[in-house]
Amino acid sequence: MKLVLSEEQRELREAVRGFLRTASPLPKARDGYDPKVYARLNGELGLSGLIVPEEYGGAGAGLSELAVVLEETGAALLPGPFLATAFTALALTATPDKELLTGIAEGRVAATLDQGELSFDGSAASGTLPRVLTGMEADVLVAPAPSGEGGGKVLLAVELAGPGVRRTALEPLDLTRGLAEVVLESAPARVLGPAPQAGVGDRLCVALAAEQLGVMRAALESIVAYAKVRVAFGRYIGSYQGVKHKLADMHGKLEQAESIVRYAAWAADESPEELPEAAALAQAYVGRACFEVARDHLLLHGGIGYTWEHDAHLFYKRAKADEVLLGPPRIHRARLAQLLEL
Amino acid sequence: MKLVLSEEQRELREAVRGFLRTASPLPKARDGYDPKVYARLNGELGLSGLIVPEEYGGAGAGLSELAVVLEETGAALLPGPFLATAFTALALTATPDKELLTGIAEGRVAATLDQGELSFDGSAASGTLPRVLTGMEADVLVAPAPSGEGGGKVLLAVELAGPGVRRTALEPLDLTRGLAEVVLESAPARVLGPAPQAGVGDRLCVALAAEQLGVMRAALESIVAYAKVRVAFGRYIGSYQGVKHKLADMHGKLEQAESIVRYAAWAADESPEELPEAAALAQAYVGRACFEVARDHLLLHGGIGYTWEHDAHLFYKRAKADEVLLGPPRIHRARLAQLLEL
Amino acid sequence: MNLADYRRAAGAWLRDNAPSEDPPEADGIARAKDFMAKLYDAGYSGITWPKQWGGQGLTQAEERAFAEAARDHTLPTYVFMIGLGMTGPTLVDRGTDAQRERFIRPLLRGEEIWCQLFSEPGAGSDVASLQTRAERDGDHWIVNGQKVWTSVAHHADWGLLLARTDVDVPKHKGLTMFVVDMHHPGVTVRPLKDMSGRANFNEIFFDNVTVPDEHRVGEVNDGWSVAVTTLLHERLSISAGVGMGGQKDNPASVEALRQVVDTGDPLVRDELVELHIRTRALALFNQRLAQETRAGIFPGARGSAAKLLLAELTMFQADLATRLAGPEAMLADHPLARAISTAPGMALGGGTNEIMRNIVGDRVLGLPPEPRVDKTVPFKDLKVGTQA
Amino acid sequence: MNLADYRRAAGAWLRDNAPSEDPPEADGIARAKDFMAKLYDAGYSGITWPKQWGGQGLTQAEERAFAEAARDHTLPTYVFMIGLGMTGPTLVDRGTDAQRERFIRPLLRGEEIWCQLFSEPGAGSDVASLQTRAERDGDHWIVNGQKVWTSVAHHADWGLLLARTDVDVPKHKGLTMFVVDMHHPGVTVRPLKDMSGRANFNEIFFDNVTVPDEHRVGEVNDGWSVAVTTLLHERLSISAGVGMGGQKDNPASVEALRQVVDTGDPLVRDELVELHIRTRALALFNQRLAQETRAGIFPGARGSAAKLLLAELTMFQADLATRLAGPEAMLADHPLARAISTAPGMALGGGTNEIMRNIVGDRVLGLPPEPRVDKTVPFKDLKVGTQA
Repeated sequence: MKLVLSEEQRELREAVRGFLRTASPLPKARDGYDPKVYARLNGELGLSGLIVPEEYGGAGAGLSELAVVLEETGAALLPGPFLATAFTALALTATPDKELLTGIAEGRVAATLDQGELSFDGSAASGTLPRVLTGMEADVLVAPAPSGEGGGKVLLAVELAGPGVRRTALEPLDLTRGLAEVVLESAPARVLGPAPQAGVGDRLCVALAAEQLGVMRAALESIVAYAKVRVAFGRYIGSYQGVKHKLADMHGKLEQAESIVRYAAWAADESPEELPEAAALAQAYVGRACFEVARDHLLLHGGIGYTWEHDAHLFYKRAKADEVLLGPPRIHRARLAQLLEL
Repeated sequence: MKLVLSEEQRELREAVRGFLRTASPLPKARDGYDPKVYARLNGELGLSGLIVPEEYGGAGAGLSELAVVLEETGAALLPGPFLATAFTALALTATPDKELLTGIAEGRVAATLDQGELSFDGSAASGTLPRVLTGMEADVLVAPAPSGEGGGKVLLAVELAGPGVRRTALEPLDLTRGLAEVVLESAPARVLGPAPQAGVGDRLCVALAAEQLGVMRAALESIVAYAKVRVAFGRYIGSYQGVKHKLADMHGKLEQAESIVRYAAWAADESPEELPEAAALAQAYVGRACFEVARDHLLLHGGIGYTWEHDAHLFYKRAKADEVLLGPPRIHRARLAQLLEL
Repeated sequence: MNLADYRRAAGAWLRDNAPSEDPPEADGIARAKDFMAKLYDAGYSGITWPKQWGGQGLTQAEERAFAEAARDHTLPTYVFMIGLGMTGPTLVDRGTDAQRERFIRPLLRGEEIWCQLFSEPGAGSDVASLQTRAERDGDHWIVNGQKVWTSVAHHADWGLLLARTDVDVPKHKGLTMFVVDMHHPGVTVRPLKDMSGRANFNEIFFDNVTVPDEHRVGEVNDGWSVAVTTLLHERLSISAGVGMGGQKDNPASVEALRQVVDTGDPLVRDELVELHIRTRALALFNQRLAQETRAGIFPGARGSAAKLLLAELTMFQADLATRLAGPEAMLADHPLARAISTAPGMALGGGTNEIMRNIVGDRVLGLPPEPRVDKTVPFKDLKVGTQA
Repeated sequence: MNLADYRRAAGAWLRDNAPSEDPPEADGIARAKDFMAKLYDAGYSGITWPKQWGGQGLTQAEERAFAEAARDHTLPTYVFMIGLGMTGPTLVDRGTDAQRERFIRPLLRGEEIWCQLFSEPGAGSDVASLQTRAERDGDHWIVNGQKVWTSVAHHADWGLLLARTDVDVPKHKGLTMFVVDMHHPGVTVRPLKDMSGRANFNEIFFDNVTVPDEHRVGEVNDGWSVAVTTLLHERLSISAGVGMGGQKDNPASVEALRQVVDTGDPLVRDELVELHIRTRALALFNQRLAQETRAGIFPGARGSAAKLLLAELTMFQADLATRLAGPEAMLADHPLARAISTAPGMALGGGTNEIMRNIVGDRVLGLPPEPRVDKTVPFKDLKVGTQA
């Protein structure tokens, strides 16, 4: 089991962190998706191809490396289709498609994966997907449809800028990441292959937990920094045990969350039989911990944290949106009960 | 709805509190049951007859008054069969028995109620009851048995000092209240009447919650007093927010617990249709809150609270024993779900 | 007239005169003012306030009777709440006769709207560390500075302003209270959006705003004691309101949630049970406080425990409800997304949870105070606001 | 010998020599001493300690290799833990050569048992406020006072004693460290029962106990700096042990509970899931700390976060387990009743949860310290212990 970052992983982290610090500081995250930043992320840092196999032009790295990156994009609340594209690439590890993977690896294609089932007539897809992650920003939608043979399912790819597609931007709780309603009416669609049976959902859980780890780390750093400069009654508020002890508890959650994310990413890469439990654990623990830390970081800011101008609510809302992104959190607990054979 | 004590109820509280302060201080509670204190409680204060109807020589008071008394016996961790006798008297409100009620009202008879089912041949009872509350101290056991007719049940009374009864004192977690294994082998038994169908269990829930309210109040008072005299790093520990804020949260639990106990006792006396939900609420909230307060009161005492000599563990163990006395706490939550028709 | 008759009469008047629905936002203020005038003329505004200044000179008993009758209606009195609950009572207690004469009656009749100007960006929980200056200039004062978290300021005619008049003494000793004309040049009101995107309060900037000395409330440098009066009235009106709203319109209540979640799942049922338990526990505590108040037992700082519990419950239930709802709650206009976006407000308005715990610890449990480092230092040497 | 060989050899030696089961209490000490002597003679006691004083002079790597081999055995080394983990390392760091010569080898060979004498009834978390006095009398010191929470003192030959030697200076500046002979007349050891009824520690009374000045460790009035060394070693040995025991013999573990509770009830299953989540979260954190340590990243105060989490988990799981068990847990000899009776010990030994949170806040997060009122006052004027 590997719970400590390697030298290379630490370098990757520093590179992404350094890039985002200047390219996408928080005030910019409020303005939403910036295609130029996304292009540089993929161009200069090659991140969209990170987990794409080398045969498709990617770096062939594992979920452990992707987790390092997602922690940083999470901490920066980076808007745009990075997570959705990573989700799609994870789905395509089980259903590899040269055209799409190559496009993702080269940074040409932003994709989004949705679990909502489409209908498919052999060449065109129809259906309504009510909340597609970064649906306005993505170029390609990947979603399942019945294969028509023996009750199986296939994965379809649909060009979102193509005919038969109607997209409506929705107002998301989380200002820093878009959602769209996507209505397909006989939109040309391409079969990528059979829909993956298992494992992809687990990988999404781990990837999301890595982002959540970044969100909670940045939220904790923000309130710790504030507690060192904000004065009330003649003392820094961080010197009051009422604040200090809460922050210490938040730190304990962060330490445990990081340990779980490292473990689950390692399991995805190296120990597939441990992955299902590790993935459910990651969502069950990290999802909750992330919201709790983001909540307390906001509350401890006092009145200023309640204002629109302050960044605290951006973390709080991202944490809440992430907590429910893959379904009501109880499904991860139910999965754990099942995997533990309780 | 009546949530505030009446003048008479406040006087009753002061009388019981004053009596117990001198007759049964905490160092004495460690030594276990003192029949002389129990006799005075029933004699001078007439408490065993408090809820016995007037026609059987009691005061005919309600559960609201009993709750006031149980809060005080709980706060004093009074050892002995007071609670068990009160439980029995509550059961007998549905199955009145002149002999037993008169004996209880006069303070001659200490009784205990058990839910374990006995076998009964028409004149003698047999069976093993593994954990009878104050089974060594009680004179009479009341427990259900099949009536033999149509699947109904009857309530039996068994003289515990009589033939066919073997009692073994058990070592209880809660030092201040005894438990006994009671084995009946053809012990002479008397039918009191049909076992009550409903409502008795709810009344036991409310009575126990009143005791728990007293336990948590006394535990909170104890740690608040300590926080005002104990010094660490040159300051009273109660001046540290780490301690102060915990105590404030404990106070909030106490306020809510008291409100629920008053409400549930009022419902038992005045609004029977509200009783089931109020009783389940009382155990679900007050049982948990009592243990949490007792736990934190012990932990906040620091090392001294971990010693045998200190009283903190007496409250902690009583709180835990009370929490499970009427069954695993989840049964009260399950009952609430059912009553709310969720 | 006995109390029952009083209540009946109030009920009858309200049935005839209370508006049947919320007026449209646009002419809300005009209609609210009309209603207040009618209310005043009927003798139901300022029920316990002194007759001499325009009140009815009656007792808490009549006020309570009217409040009970009013519970069946939604009265458009929101913009008058600061005046009626805080600044008006302060003037009654601490103002000059001239001030009372000038301000109380228009306030009670709804002719003039008030706001309260205490908090600043660097002085929230710790109001006494505020930095807005008032400097004497003959029989006037010149005010410069910034206030924040000011409700209804964009409608206000007058504001009760706490300002620093001496920086060479400890922070509590150099403050003075004023009534400031909100229409005066140099007063800028900027709406401040809260995290849910709504503009529920304002920032106010003072740029050389002149205040006549006759609008000073209390002695020079004795403003803190006046502010304590105001804050006491604020706390009373908050604690009276705590739990009042109830769960009726709350999309995260057990009643609302049971309509939309899968109660066939035992775990979901148990979550609703937990919410029911906490909701009932706090509701019963609030009812007990109300019954005690009616019985003459003043809740005092115990109201802060109720406020703390309400803040925690509000957060707990919005959080729980969004988890039950799942991905639907990711859309901003979902009722539960709105609930989670406004939930922190209950903790951050009227004193943070930490301040509430201090109050309960100090005043209810009588615990020893935190050692204070800010009570003896001259203000100019004191650390305040946000600094390294 | 390379590390793998070292580990193999240690494993082989332990298979041949480690006792197969716990010895009966009565001759436990004698057999423990026999085992330590064998362990020492085989070169496995004091692996990293200097050769000069009787250690093996090897590195952390060998010590870790031995610890891994030892994980399969239960070694009877409990009574030597204070000596090996705290007082011995303190003497190595801060003792005189004569003290090291006299004490280290017998300690490593298990001939002499040590205890640590810091805490007092009035000085627990705040050790530096202790009141036990040592007064100079020529080339001796006379000790009077009382210590508490002393593990293994009833078996101890020597104790490391922190005593006050000057009351006219601030509390940290008037302390001196000594080695005291536990067999000296005037030393009374009284077993102290913990709340579970077991005598796991002792109170020690000193009544005119003489200590030669050559048994002083460090300079006069410099005892606090020596104590900091000891406490550092204590914290290291605690944080190394944190999570080590694991959940194997814990009656409140998920594995134990699933055998005895009704997992057909979805709510019970979900409780076990919650316990699993918390247990795994902490276990993985401990494993990460261990991996970091191996990689040369010293955990430092982060170990206090792990200790805090372990204390909370221990209480959470005993509490949860007794709730699941129901009325059976009312009997003292039920495994879960024992679990709930000992659960607070994890929070109260080695620093309360509040102290741990202070450490994490101050040293891990770098938060500003609490203002200190006890650092400059002469000890005789300082409030300590329990007083009104």
